Order: sequence, then C-alpha cells, then structure tokens
Amino acid sequence: MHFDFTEEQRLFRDASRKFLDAECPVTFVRRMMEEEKPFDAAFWKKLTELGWTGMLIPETYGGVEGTLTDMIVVAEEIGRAVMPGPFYATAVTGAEILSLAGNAGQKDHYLSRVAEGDHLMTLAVLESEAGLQSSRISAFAERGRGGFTLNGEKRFVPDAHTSDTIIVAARTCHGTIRDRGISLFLVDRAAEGMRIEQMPSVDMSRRICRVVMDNVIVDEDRLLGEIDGGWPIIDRAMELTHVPMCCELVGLAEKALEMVVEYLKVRVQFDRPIGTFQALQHRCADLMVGMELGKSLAYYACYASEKDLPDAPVALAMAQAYCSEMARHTMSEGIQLFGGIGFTWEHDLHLYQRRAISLSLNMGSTEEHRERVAEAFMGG
Amino acid sequence: MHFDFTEEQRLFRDASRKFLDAECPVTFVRRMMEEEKPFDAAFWKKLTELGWTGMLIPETYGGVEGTLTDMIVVAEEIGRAVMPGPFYATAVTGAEILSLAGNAGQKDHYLSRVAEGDHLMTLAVLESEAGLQSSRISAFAERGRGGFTLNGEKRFVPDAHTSDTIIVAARTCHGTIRDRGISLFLVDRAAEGMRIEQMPSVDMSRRICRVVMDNVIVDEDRLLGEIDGGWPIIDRAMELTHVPMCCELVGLAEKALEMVVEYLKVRVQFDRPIGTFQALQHRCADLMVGMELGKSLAYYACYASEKDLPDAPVALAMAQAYCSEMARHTMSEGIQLFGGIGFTWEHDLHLYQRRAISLSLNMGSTEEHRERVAEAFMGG
Amino acid sequence: MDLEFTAEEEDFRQEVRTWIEENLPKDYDPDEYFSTPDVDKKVEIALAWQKRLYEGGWTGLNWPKEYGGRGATVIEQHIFNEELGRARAPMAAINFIGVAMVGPTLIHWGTEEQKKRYLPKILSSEEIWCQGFSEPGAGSDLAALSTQAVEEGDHYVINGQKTWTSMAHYSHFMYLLARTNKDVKKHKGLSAFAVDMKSPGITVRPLVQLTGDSDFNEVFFEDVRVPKEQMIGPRDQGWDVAITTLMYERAGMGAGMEFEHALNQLVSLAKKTTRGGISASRDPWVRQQIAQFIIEWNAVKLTDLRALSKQISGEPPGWEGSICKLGSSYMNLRMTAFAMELLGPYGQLTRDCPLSVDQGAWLKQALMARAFTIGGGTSEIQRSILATRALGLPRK
Amino acid sequence: MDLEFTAEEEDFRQEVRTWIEENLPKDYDPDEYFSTPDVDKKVEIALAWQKRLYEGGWTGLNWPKEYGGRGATVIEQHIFNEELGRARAPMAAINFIGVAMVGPTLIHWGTEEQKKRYLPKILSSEEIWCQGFSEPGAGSDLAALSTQAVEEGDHYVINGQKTWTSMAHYSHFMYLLARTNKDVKKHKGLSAFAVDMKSPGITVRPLVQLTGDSDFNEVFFEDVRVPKEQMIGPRDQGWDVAITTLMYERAGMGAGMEFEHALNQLVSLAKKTTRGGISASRDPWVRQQIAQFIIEWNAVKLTDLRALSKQISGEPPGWEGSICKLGSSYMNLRMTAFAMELLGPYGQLTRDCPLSVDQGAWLKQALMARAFTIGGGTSEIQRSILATRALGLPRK
Repeated sequence: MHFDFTEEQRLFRDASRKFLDAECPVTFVRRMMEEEKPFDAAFWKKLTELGWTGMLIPETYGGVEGTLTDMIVVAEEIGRAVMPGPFYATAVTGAEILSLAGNAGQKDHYLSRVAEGDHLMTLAVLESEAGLQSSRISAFAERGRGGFTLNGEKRFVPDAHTSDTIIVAARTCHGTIRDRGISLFLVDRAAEGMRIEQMPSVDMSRRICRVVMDNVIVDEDRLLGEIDGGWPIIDRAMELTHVPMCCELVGLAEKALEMVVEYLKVRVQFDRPIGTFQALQHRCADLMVGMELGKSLAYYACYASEKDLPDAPVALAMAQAYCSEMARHTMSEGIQLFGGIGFTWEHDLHLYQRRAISLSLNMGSTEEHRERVAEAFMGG
Repeated sequence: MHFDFTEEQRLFRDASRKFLDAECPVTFVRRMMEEEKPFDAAFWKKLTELGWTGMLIPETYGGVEGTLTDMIVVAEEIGRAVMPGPFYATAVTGAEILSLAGNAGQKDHYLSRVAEGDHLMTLAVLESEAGLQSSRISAFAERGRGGFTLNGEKRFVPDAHTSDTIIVAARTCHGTIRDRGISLFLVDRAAEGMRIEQMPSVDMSRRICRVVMDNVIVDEDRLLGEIDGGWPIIDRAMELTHVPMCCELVGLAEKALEMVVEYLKVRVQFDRPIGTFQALQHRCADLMVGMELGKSLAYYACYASEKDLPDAPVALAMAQAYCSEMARHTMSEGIQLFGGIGFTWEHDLHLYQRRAISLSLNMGSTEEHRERVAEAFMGG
Repeated sequence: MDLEFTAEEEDFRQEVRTWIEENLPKDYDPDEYFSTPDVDKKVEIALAWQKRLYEGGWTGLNWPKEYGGRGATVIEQHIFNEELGRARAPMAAINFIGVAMVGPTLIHWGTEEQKKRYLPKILSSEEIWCQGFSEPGAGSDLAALSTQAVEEGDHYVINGQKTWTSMAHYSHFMYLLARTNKDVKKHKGLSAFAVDMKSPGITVRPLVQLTGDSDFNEVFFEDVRVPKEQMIGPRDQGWDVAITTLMYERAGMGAGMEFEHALNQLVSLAKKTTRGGISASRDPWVRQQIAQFIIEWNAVKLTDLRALSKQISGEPPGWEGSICKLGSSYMNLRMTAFAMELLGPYGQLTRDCPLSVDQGAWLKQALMARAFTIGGGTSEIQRSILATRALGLPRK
Repeated sequence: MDLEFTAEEEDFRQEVRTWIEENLPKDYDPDEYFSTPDVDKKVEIALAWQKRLYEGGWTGLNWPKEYGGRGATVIEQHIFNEELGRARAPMAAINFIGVAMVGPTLIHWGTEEQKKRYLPKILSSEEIWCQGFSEPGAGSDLAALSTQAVEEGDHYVINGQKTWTSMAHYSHFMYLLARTNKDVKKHKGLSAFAVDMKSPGITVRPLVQLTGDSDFNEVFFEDVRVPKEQMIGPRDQGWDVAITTLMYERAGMGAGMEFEHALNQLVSLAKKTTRGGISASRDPWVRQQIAQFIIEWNAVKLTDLRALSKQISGEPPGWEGSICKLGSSYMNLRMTAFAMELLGPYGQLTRDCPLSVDQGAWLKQALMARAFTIGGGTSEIQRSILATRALGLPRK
C-alpha cells in the first residue's frame, strides 16, 4: 500500500523537471506558438533520448517499457512547463494502439520508429458530432481488391499535420451490434486524397486538425487489428491517453497556483504584500484543496487503468470531470488574483489557461463524465 | 417610475417594525414555539387593529383595501421578527380566494369576520405527492342531494389546526381538460369526519397540518366559486400568497445579515474584532449582494402580480427560486460566521434558519421554479 | 411601486428609438462590431456614430443646457441608454471618458477658460480623451500612484507611467492624475491635469490582452511639460477631483445589455446543440443552469432599476452599483464557462476556424469574462466597499 | 503506486471484520443509533461497545505494547477504522478523547505515576475523559483562553468556564488547559491538567445545539482545587502539550464513513422520489449533482489514502488533514441541502412526524452540516493554515 510515486519515479520527476526547465522554458513555448507547426525536431530528439516517446513501448522494440505511472510523472511535468507540440498522440495513443492491435510486422515497423523518435502518429476518431461513441462514426472504409477506400471527415485530430501516420477509425460495416463495425487503418499523412487543415484553437502551442479523406486507398496490410473490432481498442487507448491528460491538468494547476502564490508574496498594495489579505489567502487555500483532490482522483485513475481494474472507466470519468473543472477554475481564479497583469498577453498564465481549456474540452464535457459516474452508481 | 415603497409605505413599515419590536420580541416567538398551538388571541387582535388581517379585504367588508405592496411591507417585517403563528393563510390566501370566487353572501360572512379578526381560514391543496399541479389532486367531492361528500387527505396545510374554516380543493369531475374539474369548498374545521393532525416540522413557530376527510358532508352553499372551476382561483391565490412569502424570506435574510454584522463588530479573536478579517468581510458582502438581488426579484414579482401582468408567474418563479436559495444560504453562512455560538439553541439565528427552510420548501423546490423560468424563455 | 413610464417618457423613448433606427448605418453589423479584434475599424465605426449622435443632439444628454447639453432627466438618460443597448449600437467607449467623466468633472471643478476650451469639442467628439489613473504599481490601491508632476516655472513636468489606458493612441487629451506632493499622506498629494497627448515625451504602447486583442495601452511620460493652467481643480486636491469623476462613472447598462444579448445567444446555442439527436435545450441540467443565469441577470437589471428610482427621487445613491457589478460579472463568468461545456470540443475553436460555432464568440467571451471582474474596480474591491462602507464592518 | 494490501494485512482485515460481526450486538441498529436524539441511550450503547472492544483487545491499537496497547501499524489502524465504519459500529466518541488524545499525550508528557494511574483505566473505558480547551472567548483563537489556574500551596485553584465540552457529564476526568501565567505572550502562559470531574466547584451544564439535541456541555469552575501532581507536562508549557494532543487528533474516517453512508442514502432517496410518475434518479439535473458529490467524496477518500501512504513511509505529514476536512464538510453541506430540495415540502418534517421521509434524517443532517465546518477547527482556520503554512503566504 503506497499511493504515491516510488522513489525512482520521484528522481525521474526531478530529472524531468530539470530537463524541461532547461529545454522548454516559456520562451520556447511562445516561439512554438508562433510557428506554422509547433514542432521542433531537435526538442523531439531530446525527448526521445530521455525515453519519453518510448515510455510505453516494449523493450523488444527499443522502448523503455515503463508503466502508465511513469507516463503521468512526465505528464504532470509537461503541464507544469506547458510543453508545446505533439506528444500523447504518438507516445501514448499511437504506441498503445499498436501494442494492443498491431501484428508483429506492424509493431516492428512502427513501434521501433516511434521509440527512436523517427515517426509521429495520431488517432483520428471524432467527427462532426464530437463525442467518443462508436455510433457517431460515419467515415467509411469500403473493402475492395487488396485494400480499402476511405471516405469521410475527421475533426479534432491532435497533431495530424505533423504526424507521419494517421490511424483512422472508420466504419467497415453497418452492423447493429453495439460498438462493432469500426476498423482501424494506418494511413500515411501524405496519401493521395488526404486533406489536412489545422483547426485554429485556443491553444496555439498544440494543434488540432480536420482530416478529410476523399477516396483514400489503403492496402490490406494497413488494417490494424481485426476488421470491425476496432472500437474496444480505441476505447482502451483513449482511456490510457486521457489518464495522463488529467495529470497534465493537475500539473498545470499546480504550477499556476505556485505562480499566484509567489506573486501575492511580492505584490504590494495598500502598503503590504497582497498575500497578507485574508480573502486572497483563503481563495488560494481553496485552489490548493481543489488541486490536491484532483491529483488524488487522477492518480487513482492511473492506478485503476494501469491495472485494468473494473472501475477504471468510472475512476477516469471522475478524474476527467473534476480535473477539467478544477484546472479551468484555477486559471480563471489565478487571473483574478494576479489582477490586471494576469490579463495581459505578456503574462504567462494565459498559456496555462489556454492549455487547460483545450486539454479538458478535447476529453469531452464534464456533463458526459459525470453522467458516466451517475450511471455507475445509480444505474441508467 | 418608482421601483420602491412609497413614502406612506415607508412610514407604515417603520410603524410595523416598531409594533413587532414591542409586541413580538424573540421571547414571544420562543414562547409560541413551545405552545401546542402557536396562536395568541391577544396578539391576533392587535394585528387586526393594525389592519393587517384586513389588508387585502375591500372596505365594504371592513377591510383596509390595501395593495399587495402594502402586504409585502408587512411580510418583510414579519420575516425580520420571525413572527410566529398563522397569518398568510387567513390574511392573504383566504381573503383573496373569497374576494375572487365568493358570492355576495360568502364574502359578507367570511371577509368581514376575517377583517375583524374573528375568523381564521386556510387552504388545503397539496396531497401526498406535494406539488402545486391540478393533476395531483385526488381528494374527491361527490355531489349528492343538497350538498357534497368529501373524502381524501390533504398535507402541508398551513395552520389548519387553528383555522375556523378550511377551504378544501377537491376533484368534482374526472375530466381530461387541463386544470378543470377541481372545486373549492368552505369546510368547518370541526365538521364531522374532519381529522386534523399537526405535521411536526422544522419551524415550530408556524405549523402545518395533515387534514383527513372521511365522508365530510358540506352543504351546497359552501361551494366556493364555480363547480369544476376552482384551479385558476387556487393558482392566483397561491401566486398572491407566495409573493409575500418571498418578501418574508428577504426580511429574514436582511435581519440575519444585520445580526451577523453586529456580532462581527464586537467579537474579538486574535486581539481584534473578527469583522476586520477580510475573508469574513467578503463573505458578508456576498450575502448582502444575494439579499439585495433577491429583494429586487421579490419586489418585481409583487409588482407584476399586483398588476396581473402576463409575466407575473415567471417573475414569481424567479423570486421563489432565488429567494429560497438565498435565504437558506444566508442562514447557513450566518451560522458559520457566528461560529460555535451560532450553533446553539439559545442563539436566535436558528429560528431564522428554521423559518427560511420551511417557508421556502412550502413553496416547492427551486428546481420546479427554475423549470418554469426555463419554459418561459426556452420553451418546453 | 410603479414601473411604468409616463406618456412623455414613452414618447421620448419612441423618439430615441426612431432616431436610432433611422441613423444607425445600414451596413452596421453588431455581431461583427462586438466580436472583431480589429480595433482601428471598431474605433472608426464608434467615432462615426458618436458624430452622428452629436449632430442629432444626443451627446451630453445629462449636461446642463448652458454647456451644450440637453439637461435630460435621469430617466431620459436611462431610456436613452436602454434604447442604445436594445439596438446594440456601437459602444460609447471612444468618447465615454470625455462625455461621461471629464465633462462633468470640468463643469464641477474647471475654470471658465477650461470649460470654454474643452467642453464643446468633447461634445462634438472632435477631441477624444483618455484617462490616466491606473499604474503598474497602483491598481486597486489608486492612491499609491507614483507618476510625478514637478513644478517648474509656469509648467509642471511629468514623469512616470500609466497603464490600462483605453483609447490612448486615438486621444487628443489625457485626464491625468499625478503626484505633486510626496510629503503628505499618499492620497493628499495628488493633482489632476489635462495633458495634450501630442506633448513631447509621451509614448503610447499598446497593451496586448490575453485574448490577443489590444483594447488598452501603456503610456510613458518622460519630462512632459504641462502648462499650469491645465491643472484641473486646486493643487493637491486631485483625489477629490477624481472622486467626483468616479461618481459619474456609473456602470452603464450598455455593457450590461451585451450580457443580455449573450444570454439570448446561449438559449439559441442550447437549442441548436444536439447530443445523440436530442437538443441540449431539453436537458434538465442545461435548462436549470440557463434558468439560473436568466434569474440572476433579471435580478441585476431590477436592482439597477431600484438604483435609478433612488436617483430619480434625489435620494443618496445606495450600493446598487457594486451589487450589480458583482452580480452581473459573476453571472457572466459562469455563463461563459457553461457555454464552453455545452460546446464540448468545439468550445476551443477560435474565430479563424471555419468550423467554430458562433464565430468563436463563446471562447472569446469566456477569456474576456475576467475583464469584468478585474476592470472598473476588482470584485475584491467591490466586496471590501460593501463590507466596510455599506455594512460598516471595521477596517482595522 | 500500489493500493493493494499485503496478504497479512488482508488477513488482519478479515480478522477485524469477523470479530465485529460476531461482537456487534444483534439488536444494534445503526440508523437508529446515528439519528436518535437520546444522548443517554447513545452513550450507553457506545460505552458497552467500547468495553466489548477492550475485552477483545482492540482499544489503544496504536499504543505501545508496554502501556497495554497493541503497537499496531498505521495501516492496521486504518484497516480497523475502515471496518468499524463499514459496519457503522457505534462511534468511539465516548472514549475517543481518552484513547486517542489523552493517552498518547500522557505517554509523551506524563510522569510515571500519571501513566500508571490513568492509562489502564482509559483503555478499559472505566474512566472517561473529556477535553477542556474551548472557551466562550477562545474558539478559533485558543491561546486567548482565560480560565485561570492559580498556585496555592500544593494545589492549583481553577476558575473559569469551558464550552463545547463533549461528554462532560459522563466523564471522570477533564484534560484541561488553563492559564498559569498572565505576564507572558498569551500562548506561553498555559498549563495542562488532569482534573477530577467530581471535584467541588465544577458545574456541568448541557449546551443545547440548534438541532435541539445536546451533545455538548458548558463546564464552570469555581475555586476548583487540583493537586499539583495532576499537572501534565511542565508548568507554562501547556501549549506544547496541547499541540502534541492535536497532532494525534487525526480526523478519523469514522465520521467520514457516515458521509459515505449518507451518499448511498441519497441515491436511494433519488430512486424512491417520484415527480409526476418519474423517478428523480432519472432526472439529469439530479444525476449530475449526485455524481458531483460522489466524485468529491471519492477525491477525499483517495486524498486520505495519500496521507496514509505518507504516514506509512514515515514522511512528515502533509496538509491532507485540512484538505480532507474542507473537502468533505463542504460536500456534506451541499449534499444535505440538495437532499432538502429533492424532498420538497417533505424536507421540513422532523423525526416526530409519521409522514417524514427517512425519519427526518435529512433535515437533521442539513442542520448538523455546519457542525463539520465549525467544529474541529473552522473551515476558515483550515484555510488560513493552508494559506500560511502550506503555501507560505505571509501572515502580516
């Protein structure tokens, strides 16, 4: 019974923080925000050297075969540094999908490249009615001779514009059995008929895209996993992806609160540091309570998901609902506590706020998450 | 354009406050709480002399023919003094129902007695599924020769045990037309077959009752208004009753906040009055904001209802939803701000809390009120 | 209690409404106006509108007739503002400081020369004013400002920095508050000035907000010389002059009407948002929350009417200003956050994204929401005012 | 990260569970026990249970074996508390002060004589202790207490008043904090005593809470003589002694388990409440709110586990105690208020009303909710602790 990081994980956390402090200062974040693509090959190379991209990849394929907990150690630090650019789509979603569903050849091909930092991936699931349900998938893959023809439109695809491979979830059968009929395809970003457009969003340091497929032809060997059996894979991969995202929200909030507290110690108004004003003190205390409670939920979601416990989906829903609101609320309150200066572009807090907004909304709405909790405890 | 009490109403308010300060100190409230029936004939006589019981009764019947606004002047003061015993059931609901639906003989008989303070009344509507909808009425009045036979059970009937006449809403027809089929009957409390039991509740200074009717026979001339046409009368009478109840909630909150503020000025901890602590100051400010916003909504509900404007029901729903939560929240926060002493029986705040709870819940749940607002602005 | 307007007032309302309908440019698009990040264009539209208002005789409604105003009653002003809000006319921001704040202050404190020199051009929008109060080190604690005005012959020499100055680089004059005396209690040593923005030594730098837009500026003063006769009110009494000004800065319901507009938009959003084929507007969770926002907004509007009634009766103003500001800004904060939830992943899209809903207006409003709880006296300051002045809790 | 218990720990849990099942009186009704206003009966049940626990060797779980304890690990204590909560066994309140607070304090500060005299009878529940800290003028500001202990020969003479003393009239001893020195800083002049409650001059008066029940007392001291050897710890070091005690007063999850029980009851209430023929549990508004309470409660429980993990590793305690108290009491406040809404008019009915739902438990819990945000260090004090000690914000 030890509900906390291990000693090694702490050392790893300290090293990660040191690395990001040095290699990912906020000037780097701001520079990436201005780029057409917020991807820096040299930086990615360094992440690879640290083993981050291969964290969840078996050693056989050159990965470090770490645990999901190791990954959240990183995710918290990513949040604290508002690290820009692609990461989870390749290092978590992509790596996990391949591990779960790939055949030997696919694993060998993709996983080792990912671990080496030579290949970026993403998963394209959501469509116009953005919701993580199989029933909302209408992109279609028509089976033909030796392959499939894909048509449809995907939205909110993280980092599609920098990914080498886009794993597309498409319907292969209009079956009526729940969650059946969806298949996964490994599609080259540059394949003919693929059109990728960025969807300009609040978080300029991490991008989402629209992917339009117009008669995209993929070979049979690019089918990933069983035909019609893709949804459970997606479900599990998204669970594993959303866990570190919750932890990133915690990291964002933790750092934002630290920034606020430091400011309140030095900002003087009415002849004393405003941190001595009790109303502000209590607001900070409430933020701390929220952050710590959120952390507990996120850690447990990680534990439950790592062990694949039956309550993992509910544990995740709790973390998603709570951490999403908590992180956004922390940023909003943080700006208030900073006052005017917090409302400026030059102040860094809005970078955290932007990340918190997009990160949380990309997981869905808190109403959905709470409904899953209600269903678990109260029935339908 | 003058959205406030008139000069006369202010004078009336001051006089009313003075009267209640003198005649209804909290010792009187506490004494009434201990009584089997919290009704004091001498006190009622004084209310009569002030014209309170005849406030909404035409001069023809000995009333003062005041407005609903005059009534809310009183209601706010009633709240400030947590005035015990029956009042609205007779002076508002009873008086209005008779005025709206009574024939000349009934008006003459009942209204003049009410104005003189010789007769107490109440309305029995709610049943087991307590909700103010005609569809929830199942008490039945069977028409027979020269009269009706009533059977059924009523709950949450205010002051039934001290009322001379209980106006019963009963079904007279199993019609399908919405809100039709309900009739009103003037039933003697002591009529054969009437059983009245108090329903012990949180507010001991004002009581609610269960009324069981077992073959109660009422004469034809006790039918009040048109047969089957009672519901619109009930609707309007309850609207007119709930308006002052919202204002009483405001009065309760206003006085509670004053009590809190006075205490914070004198209570010393850590070598200074706790009212200097900014966190507590801001909590008080928030309570003031709530109280004032609630007051505005309650006043407008009064205005709209008095003028019978089309938006009167929505205006009331807004006031009910807001003032109910506001008053209960004010009491809860007030207890917190008083600390331990506020949690004792000897401290008066819980009398206000008890009144706020029962007064608001007797109007229904805030969820219902908000739903009426949603319906008005968003449709069904 | 009487919420009706007299026949004359209703006539006045009709007159205003008709005039606005006839004079608001045909190509004016309020949605575009309120959401565009293009400040220049916004200012241009607002300025043109201000001039049109002036030609129609609608500026300085509450100014005395002798100074070119209309001597309108409080209620007429209210009606006028309501109608502007109803039509979602361009905001008065461009000339608000001149007409609503500097004008009345000059009428109260100015010399005859100052009145003659400045008032007519304020009314006509020929000269735009900005306000130089806030500083980086003096936000909530205005009296702590450190910009200095040192006497030198027949001038004062100004050094220092102002911030959150709206419209500075469109302005001809700044109504400046600066320190003229360091040896007294901090709010006793201030003076007010009319500063020509073309004076050498003034640098205006746009201040970019977290939204990426730039509605404000920083203004730097380096040995800026201001003739003595441009001091407003007596020396070292700038605090009193500023108090007069702030009393005129009544939180107009103009901005408030934008909240009402947003509420209506929220209802539309709920209706057009479907989840699993069902409109979100039928979900009790959604209905309850929107109803709550509507209730709170109505409570604010009604409270503002109560304040108006006091004003009409000539009663001393209550604390309704702070109450309405706290109530409406808090409602707006939650309303915009709720809209983001309703939008789900679409909530993050900006105006530039063709797939964004309502042109990304909700995201922008969610980001802007803190402007209303920080600007114009933070919520914390409002609460402290209510606690200590309205409720009489002890300061120390 | 590892939330599993070892096989030995699971065995221990099984042992505890079996023992509780076999020993909890067959006629024990937890609903009745937790809702009855009859304090005498409650105390009787709790005392009998404490004695049964003692006979089973389950009291003083964490006390060193040499003092009759079990020397249990932190994790065993946790498991033991969880199982008591799971079974909704009678609360340890009656002897909590003795076993959980006075015992460890005496082990730390007491003389050999004191240990020998008091510890065994604390364990056996033969002697019940109450705690005399709070005073009418010293609530949040404990150091301001004014009860005096004046030296007179071989005694101290006590004068003053204590309040919010639970179980005082069932107690044999009071663990008292009193002022022995007025001439030093206020927290430097206190001393701790063991006071025989039968001493002449002590008057115990029940303090009726706003619920009408009486779980606490006021205790008055008039020239009460306490032999010098009953001072606990050195003279004028009472503050340090008290700090030791408060460190042991870990907010046990026992009370917390009642919150969990209430949450389960709330789900049942929603299921059985129908409005217009439809179960309230199907209303998204109801579902969302209950889900939120469940989430917050789980967050508190998990945070407590994080604290436990620190304790196990021998790390210095974090601020989880304050966090859990704030989080759970706030959840409980809203949960009970929500239950009242769900009940509508039925929410106001008391236990005495035959028509009340769940025997009026929700009303009582709604009224009691503030006990958790005021008692055991108000929420305000908890927030100040977090702000100044955990976050390091400056006090002055």
